[in-house]
Amino acid sequence: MADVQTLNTVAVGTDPVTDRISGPRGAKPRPKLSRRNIFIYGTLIVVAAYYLVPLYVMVVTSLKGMPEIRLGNIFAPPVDITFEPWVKAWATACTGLNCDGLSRGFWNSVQITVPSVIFSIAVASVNGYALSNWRFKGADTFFTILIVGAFIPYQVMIYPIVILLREIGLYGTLWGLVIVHSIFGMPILTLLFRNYFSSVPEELFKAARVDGAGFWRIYFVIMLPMALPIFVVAIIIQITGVWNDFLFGVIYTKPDTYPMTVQLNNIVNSVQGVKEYNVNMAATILTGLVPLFVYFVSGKLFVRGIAAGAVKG
Amino acid sequence: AELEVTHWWTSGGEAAAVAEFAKAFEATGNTWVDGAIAGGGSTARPVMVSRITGGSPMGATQFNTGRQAEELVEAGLMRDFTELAEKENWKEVIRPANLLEGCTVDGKVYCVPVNIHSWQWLWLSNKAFEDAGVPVPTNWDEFVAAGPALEKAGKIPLAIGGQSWQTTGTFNVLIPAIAGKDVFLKVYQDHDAEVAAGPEIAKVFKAADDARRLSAKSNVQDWNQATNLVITGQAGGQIMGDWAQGEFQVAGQVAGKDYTCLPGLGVNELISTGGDSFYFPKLDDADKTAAQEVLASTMLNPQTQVAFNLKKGSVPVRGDVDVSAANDCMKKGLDILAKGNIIPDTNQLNTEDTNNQLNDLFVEFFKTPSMTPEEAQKRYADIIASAD
Amino acid sequence: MNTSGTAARRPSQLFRNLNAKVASIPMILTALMVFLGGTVWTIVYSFTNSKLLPRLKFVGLDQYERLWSAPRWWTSIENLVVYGVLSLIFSLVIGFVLAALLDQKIRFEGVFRTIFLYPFALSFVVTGLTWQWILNPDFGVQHLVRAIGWESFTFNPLYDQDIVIYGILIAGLWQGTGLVMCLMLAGLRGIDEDIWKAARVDGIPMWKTYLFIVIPMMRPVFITTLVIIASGIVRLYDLVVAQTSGGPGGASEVPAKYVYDYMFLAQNLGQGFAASTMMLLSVAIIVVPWAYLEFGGGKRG
Amino acid sequence: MQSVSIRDLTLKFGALEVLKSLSLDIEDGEFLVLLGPSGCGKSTLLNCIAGLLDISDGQIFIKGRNVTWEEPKDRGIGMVFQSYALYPQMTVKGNLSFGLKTAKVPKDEIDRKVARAAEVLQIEALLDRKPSQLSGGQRQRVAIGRALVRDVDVFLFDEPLSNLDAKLRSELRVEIKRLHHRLKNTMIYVTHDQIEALTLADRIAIMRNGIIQQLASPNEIYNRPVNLYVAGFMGSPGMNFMEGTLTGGGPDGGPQLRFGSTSIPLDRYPFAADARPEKVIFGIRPEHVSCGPAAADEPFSADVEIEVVEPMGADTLVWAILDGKEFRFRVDGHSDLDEGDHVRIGFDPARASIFDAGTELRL
Amino acid sequence: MQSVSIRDLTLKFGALEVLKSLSLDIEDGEFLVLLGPSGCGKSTLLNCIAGLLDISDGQIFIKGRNVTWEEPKDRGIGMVFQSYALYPQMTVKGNLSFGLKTAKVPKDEIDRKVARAAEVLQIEALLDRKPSQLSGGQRQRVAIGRALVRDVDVFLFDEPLSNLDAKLRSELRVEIKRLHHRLKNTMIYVTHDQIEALTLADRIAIMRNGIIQQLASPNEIYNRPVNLYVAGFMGSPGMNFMEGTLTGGGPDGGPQLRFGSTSIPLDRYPFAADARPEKVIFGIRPEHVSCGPAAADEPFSADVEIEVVEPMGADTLVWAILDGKEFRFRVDGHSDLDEGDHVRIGFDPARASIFDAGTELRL
Ligand SMILES: Nc1ncnc2c1ncn2[C@@H]1O[C@H](COP(=O)(O)OP(=O)(O)OP(=O)(O)O)[C@@H](O)[C@H]1O
Ligand SMILES: Nc1ncnc2c1ncn2[C@@H]1O[C@H](COP(=O)(O)OP(=O)(O)OP(=O)(O)O)[C@@H](O)[C@H]1O
Ligand SMILES: [Mg+2]
Ligand SMILES: [Mg+2]
Repeated sequence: MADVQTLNTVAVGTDPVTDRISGPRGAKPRPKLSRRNIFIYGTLIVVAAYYLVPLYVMVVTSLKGMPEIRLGNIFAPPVDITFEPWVKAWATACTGLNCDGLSRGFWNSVQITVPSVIFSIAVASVNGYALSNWRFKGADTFFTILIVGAFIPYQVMIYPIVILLREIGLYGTLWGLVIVHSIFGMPILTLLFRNYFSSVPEELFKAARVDGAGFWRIYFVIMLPMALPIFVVAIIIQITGVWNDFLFGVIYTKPDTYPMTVQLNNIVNSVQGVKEYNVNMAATILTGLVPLFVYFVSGKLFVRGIAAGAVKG
Repeated sequence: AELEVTHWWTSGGEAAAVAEFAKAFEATGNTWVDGAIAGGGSTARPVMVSRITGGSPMGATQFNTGRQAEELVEAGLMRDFTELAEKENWKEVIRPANLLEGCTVDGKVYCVPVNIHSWQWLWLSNKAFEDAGVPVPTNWDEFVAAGPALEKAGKIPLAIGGQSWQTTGTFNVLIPAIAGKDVFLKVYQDHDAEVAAGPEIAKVFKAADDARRLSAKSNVQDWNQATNLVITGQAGGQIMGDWAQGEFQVAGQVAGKDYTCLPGLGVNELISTGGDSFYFPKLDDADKTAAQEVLASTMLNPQTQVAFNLKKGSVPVRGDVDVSAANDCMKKGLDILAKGNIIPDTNQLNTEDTNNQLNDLFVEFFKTPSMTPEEAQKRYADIIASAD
Repeated sequence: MNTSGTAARRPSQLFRNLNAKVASIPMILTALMVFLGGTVWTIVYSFTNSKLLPRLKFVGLDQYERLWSAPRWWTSIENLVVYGVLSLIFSLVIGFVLAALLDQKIRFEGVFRTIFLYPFALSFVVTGLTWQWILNPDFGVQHLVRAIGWESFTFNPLYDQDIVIYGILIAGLWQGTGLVMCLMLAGLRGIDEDIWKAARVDGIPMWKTYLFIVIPMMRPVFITTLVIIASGIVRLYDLVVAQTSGGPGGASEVPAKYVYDYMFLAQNLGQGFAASTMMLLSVAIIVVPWAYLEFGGGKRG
Repeated sequence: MQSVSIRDLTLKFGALEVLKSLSLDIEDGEFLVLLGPSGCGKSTLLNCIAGLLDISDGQIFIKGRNVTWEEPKDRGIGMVFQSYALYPQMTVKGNLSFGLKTAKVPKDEIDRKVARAAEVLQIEALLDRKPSQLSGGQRQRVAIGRALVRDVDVFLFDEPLSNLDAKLRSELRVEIKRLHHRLKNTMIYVTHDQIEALTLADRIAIMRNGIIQQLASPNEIYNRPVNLYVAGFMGSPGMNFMEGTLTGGGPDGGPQLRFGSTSIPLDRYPFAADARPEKVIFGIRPEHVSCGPAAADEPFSADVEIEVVEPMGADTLVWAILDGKEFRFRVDGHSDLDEGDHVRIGFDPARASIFDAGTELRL
Repeated sequence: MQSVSIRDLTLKFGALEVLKSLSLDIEDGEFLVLLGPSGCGKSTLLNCIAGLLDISDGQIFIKGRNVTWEEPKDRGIGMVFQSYALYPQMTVKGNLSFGLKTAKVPKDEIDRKVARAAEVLQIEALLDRKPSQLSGGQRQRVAIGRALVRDVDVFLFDEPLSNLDAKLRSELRVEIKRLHHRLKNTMIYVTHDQIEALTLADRIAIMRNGIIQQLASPNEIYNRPVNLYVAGFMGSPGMNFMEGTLTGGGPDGGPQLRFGSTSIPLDRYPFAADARPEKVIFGIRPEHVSCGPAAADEPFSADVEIEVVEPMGADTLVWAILDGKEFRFRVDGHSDLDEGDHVRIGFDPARASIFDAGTELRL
């Protein structure tokens, strides 16, 4: 730091810079508590607090006993922490005559979610691929209908779909439900994939065609491996949707295949009885754990994936 | 055979009651597959209807006693139980008679009523009146008069949950209590719009106006939260069906000492005979068809009836059973029933469409202080006029 | 010319790219049979007096007359407009601001992102209840503030007809902005670094750069987000039911709930179909021309 | 025999007619370069030949076979794209063998072909790398290799070098030329870089707005452009153009060009057309202009003022003013000319090109 | 006076030291070109000068003022980016005036400045268009204009022409040069295109791995590169290199270079360093090689076999084999050489460069 003069190697110094030694040097000091940082972190923390309040209330409530809840202070931390409600929500809460809590629905939910997510994403990704790379006459019209379909309230479609499934003989089967989820996931997912595949350089697709690959081979060997990030995005959206679905789950299944949300609904919505809020809260958090887990493990890919897909939309 | 039974009884007491059915049914060598769906009829009914129309019906399903399943019956999707009814002589044993009438279409019996619930109860918190320094009222008028005192003591005079069916229920309880049984039947059975627009109903709307004023401060949603206000003495009273009793019991309260119940609001001691019935969709499987018959018969079996209704807190549909285990308030009800002071439930008289329109109207009326009783009555009369 | 004689005829267009067409069958079927078919079916039955079951007993425009004379329908529409406009604006604004903040190369980005996103994973049934509690004057925020000593503090959106829709909005935003934030963040990451540098050299303040340069550049992201938010708004149902059941006094009714209630609670399918037809019609009026411009017209990507 | 033959090809995107009834015959083993400005339809034409675009009208023949409606894979073509279009998730080997695997070629034959292509392109050491681990030049060679392994009759190159920097470009240019010598396949090569066009082509097709302006050898195109457009397009820096009038009688009686106060004798100019319009445009390339003492010996010479001097290493480009108009010429790299200097320049009009100002065609 | 002065600049990205204690003084009004391969740190240096990157150590002075910690907008610089970085949704006019508006410059002054910049850059007719409606060259001019309107002391250009095609590039190159003549601002210009560097620069700084290898005039750099790297980097096609041994006594007693069976007399070579290592690398540029009859007159001449001939319009590049090694040289555009021919070539070793094979420095 001391001997700066020697660095004046390129000999041009007719006009010595006056504050050469004394002036600022090196990285500009950035105080940790700059106005900018206070603003950014302040805002983020305040907003994060707003986002966390309901979670706090839910967790705190789920750890209280009912008498404590009756006291009515939802923000107070639990005096006697009890895990009873969690155990009950998971294992012993009753739904009608079946007193095994959410645990029973858990596997059903997994069994419903896995094929529904796989199938709906498979269909939507092929759609997106066909729409962006193999545009045929009328494809845009179908896609427009699909996008409008994204706006139809689910309830309106219940009867037509009941009729449809009845006619093709899939009503009440797991495949029926998988089809329903695929239908309702199709608009948004197709949009997502279409935009993603459109951002893949067209040359790649052309090169594969010249190389002799057909529709499916290009899809499986070329496109699919490149679209992994967007698949993660789709999986997140679809798992959240399917896992939390109640309406279709209850209408298109039977009691022994009810998903977890039906159990959750039953625990939470017992109208003519005493509400066990602590159990409700525990049940909700338990039900949300699977999607939350998926968010955690794929957080990074989520942002990257959408970036790839949406930027060129 | 295995028989799937769908219903919306999911709370503790209800589930215990259903368990009685299941137990009795399984004793006959069949299997009860429980298909409970919580969230009340509004959540459960679309599921049931979808499944029945979708061709994947359950073995048996609950509906409220009344007209909810009418069209399913007309569409030929429900099983006809006339033969069994005649064999087991349901006409005689089921009482009051209008219960079975609700199950009868074109002279054929399509369902099994299993219990009687009545709406016409005013539940009062003794502690609240004590705190306010006024005696516990014995009828609606006294209750209205005590309102200001309760308010002064920082209480909510009348607790009504925010959900629409509770306000409609409250109003429908006021009709027979204020205007009497005949007017009630004229309006809801005959859909007489003139009466609905007439002075008798105007009185009811006046009372409803009072109720609206008294309940202005209640800010809970669920009915049991409202009941909880009464239990804890934060509210003076609540108009609610006999199922509210379960809440008082769970809270360890004693009728007469901690709380008071006034059937028919203490004015006209009438109770309605609503309740639940079971319908049996047509099935292909012969075993299951046979099992349906067994289940229907089991549900009406005297022992099952008692066991079920004691747990459920409702009244058995058979007169020939022993109900000595019932509590005070239920006994009051049984007395009234025995006297024949009964009215049909609105579910039996109105279509769900009409009920729903009424819900919309009353919920608006109760939460909109600027809406005059006259205005509301006019819309009320319109709904009655268009009802079928 | 040795080749000119053998002119080939254009083969049938139907069988070109056959695989693509075959693969699109699920989409075509869904579009035609479910969305289009279902819509037509709904419209047809909206002219009947179907009650519990769909029946072809035509009653002309009766259902529509009743619909438009129902005060509840009007309230529903008003609420949807208020909620829709505010939710759209706030979702986009909050989502964008959060994304912009997270994009400042901050620490713990992953933690904040997860916090903002987690509500998306929870079902409405109980989050509605939780918000109902938090906004309940007797044991929620109002209670808390009063307990601290501000006795006159009033904040009870769910129990005041005039502002109940804002109470729902608060919870709706809580639930939905996380996803918007994620989409926006992704969009921001796609902006050319040089644009930022150019703006800095030009001496343009950060907020101006966002407002006049970055946001207009993020049009495609905004469109994707818009479709997702808007479809959520039109379908708004669960949240209202969970929080207020449409109360107090029907002040928070929304069209989707009207449809549901009439179809399943009132067992008046015709009325429900009429209501949903109106909803679809208004959506179609807005979406179809836009979708055609956006996705049709032959431009790729 | 013609290797590729295009008859009356028309291609429309919606209402936009990109290729307008275009016909073109390419000999077997020929190296044809398509040259033209951005957006003139070069890629479109290549895509049509490859079968990647559905044509609106016309016929395409490859090796005498009508392939107008055949799938790309059945046409016997290999294509190399501007952006390489390597499959990012596959290794170099995977990229090379993908097409063969698709065609169900036996495994040992695939290995043999890949090995041979890798040897030709000197990428043996890279076979197990992913494209992201390669430099631009290496990627380009892999992209060429992908076409190479498939034993095709016709190679299509779509601006294969335009993403590379100058040094790499000149290296790969030579490699492609060597490849052509060895394989003797037909090659159609799109570029908008003239150096590439001039160095590689047997014949060049200059395109503009979907129409071929001139199809001829590089030398012909460079020295005898058929119209003003081709003349202006070829050469960098471009030809000097001067608008003037054509007069019959000069001091020595021959034809002359007059512009401003200058007149250029055209006795030595080999007029190709019979027409003698009055308004013409005279063009002379910068490298055909000499300067200093040598200029005086030329049939035409004049004094100019130097405006800008651009040393370009090997030689220097000088921007000067001739009779009020900009005039460029090239001199040796060691020139000591400076801005503001006045020098004498001269050229031989026989090396010039003259165009009708109206029709823009060469005279 | 120095316009920009950089002292000891170090910049690290995490552990990666991209610029290594770099010092540089740029005169007022000078046109300095930074030249170097991809990834050598050119853009990074420019960003440091602009204040867009926080430096790790060192100081930066502009017009004698220490601006090390100042904001970009206060440094009196204008910057033009490789990707233009135009604001896509604003018109050209909006792009030009946005910065001024933000600085609250009065409206009529904005109009004046925009009009002047538009005139200088000849984009008056485009003022109301959006960037997407412009061609590459027009966009580039707008990007320059955006820096121009701000009346800055120093212009920074980051590869402004590398996205353009050759024709446009050469045109814009001249335009930038003219601009410099007119404005006389200091300009720092990054590129990896040598033609650009040679034609534009007053001085060139050749960078490699964050270190400046040579800072000198284009002529000096081209003809007297300080080390092997600079020699190899400059020139396209590159210098011919031959590794050989340096011997003291030839037939005529002077120093000689031997490689293979060839020996080159070095009497005329102006040795700059005193060292005489044994192993050296001899370099000669293709354009300094003559061919045919002229070759015989050169101090050194030899016979070569021609491998490839690349006509490049104005001249032709020949790839030949000299003593088993590849050897390139340039001949006239009208050359009639053909592949397989044997010709005599020759050059003057005075024009060559010789490097120590160990230190790679020029001798
Ligand atoms: N899919 C398309 N839809 C509509 N127009 C298109 C499409 N593809 C290309 N064009 C238009 O066709 C014309 C020719 O495009 P083409 O890609 O063949 O140009 P090019 O000569 O290859 O140019 P470049 O040198 O820039 O690659 C352009 O005007 C372009 O805008
Ligand atoms: N933000 C960054 N983080 C880490 N490393 C970086 C970052 N930006 C640049 N680098 C690295 O610094 C080095 C110099 O990059 P720079 O962009 O200055 O190169 P350049 O000389 O401009 O190259 P080019 O000619 O390709 O533009 C490269 O190795 C690059 O990978
Ligand atoms: Mg192209
Ligand atoms: Mg760079």
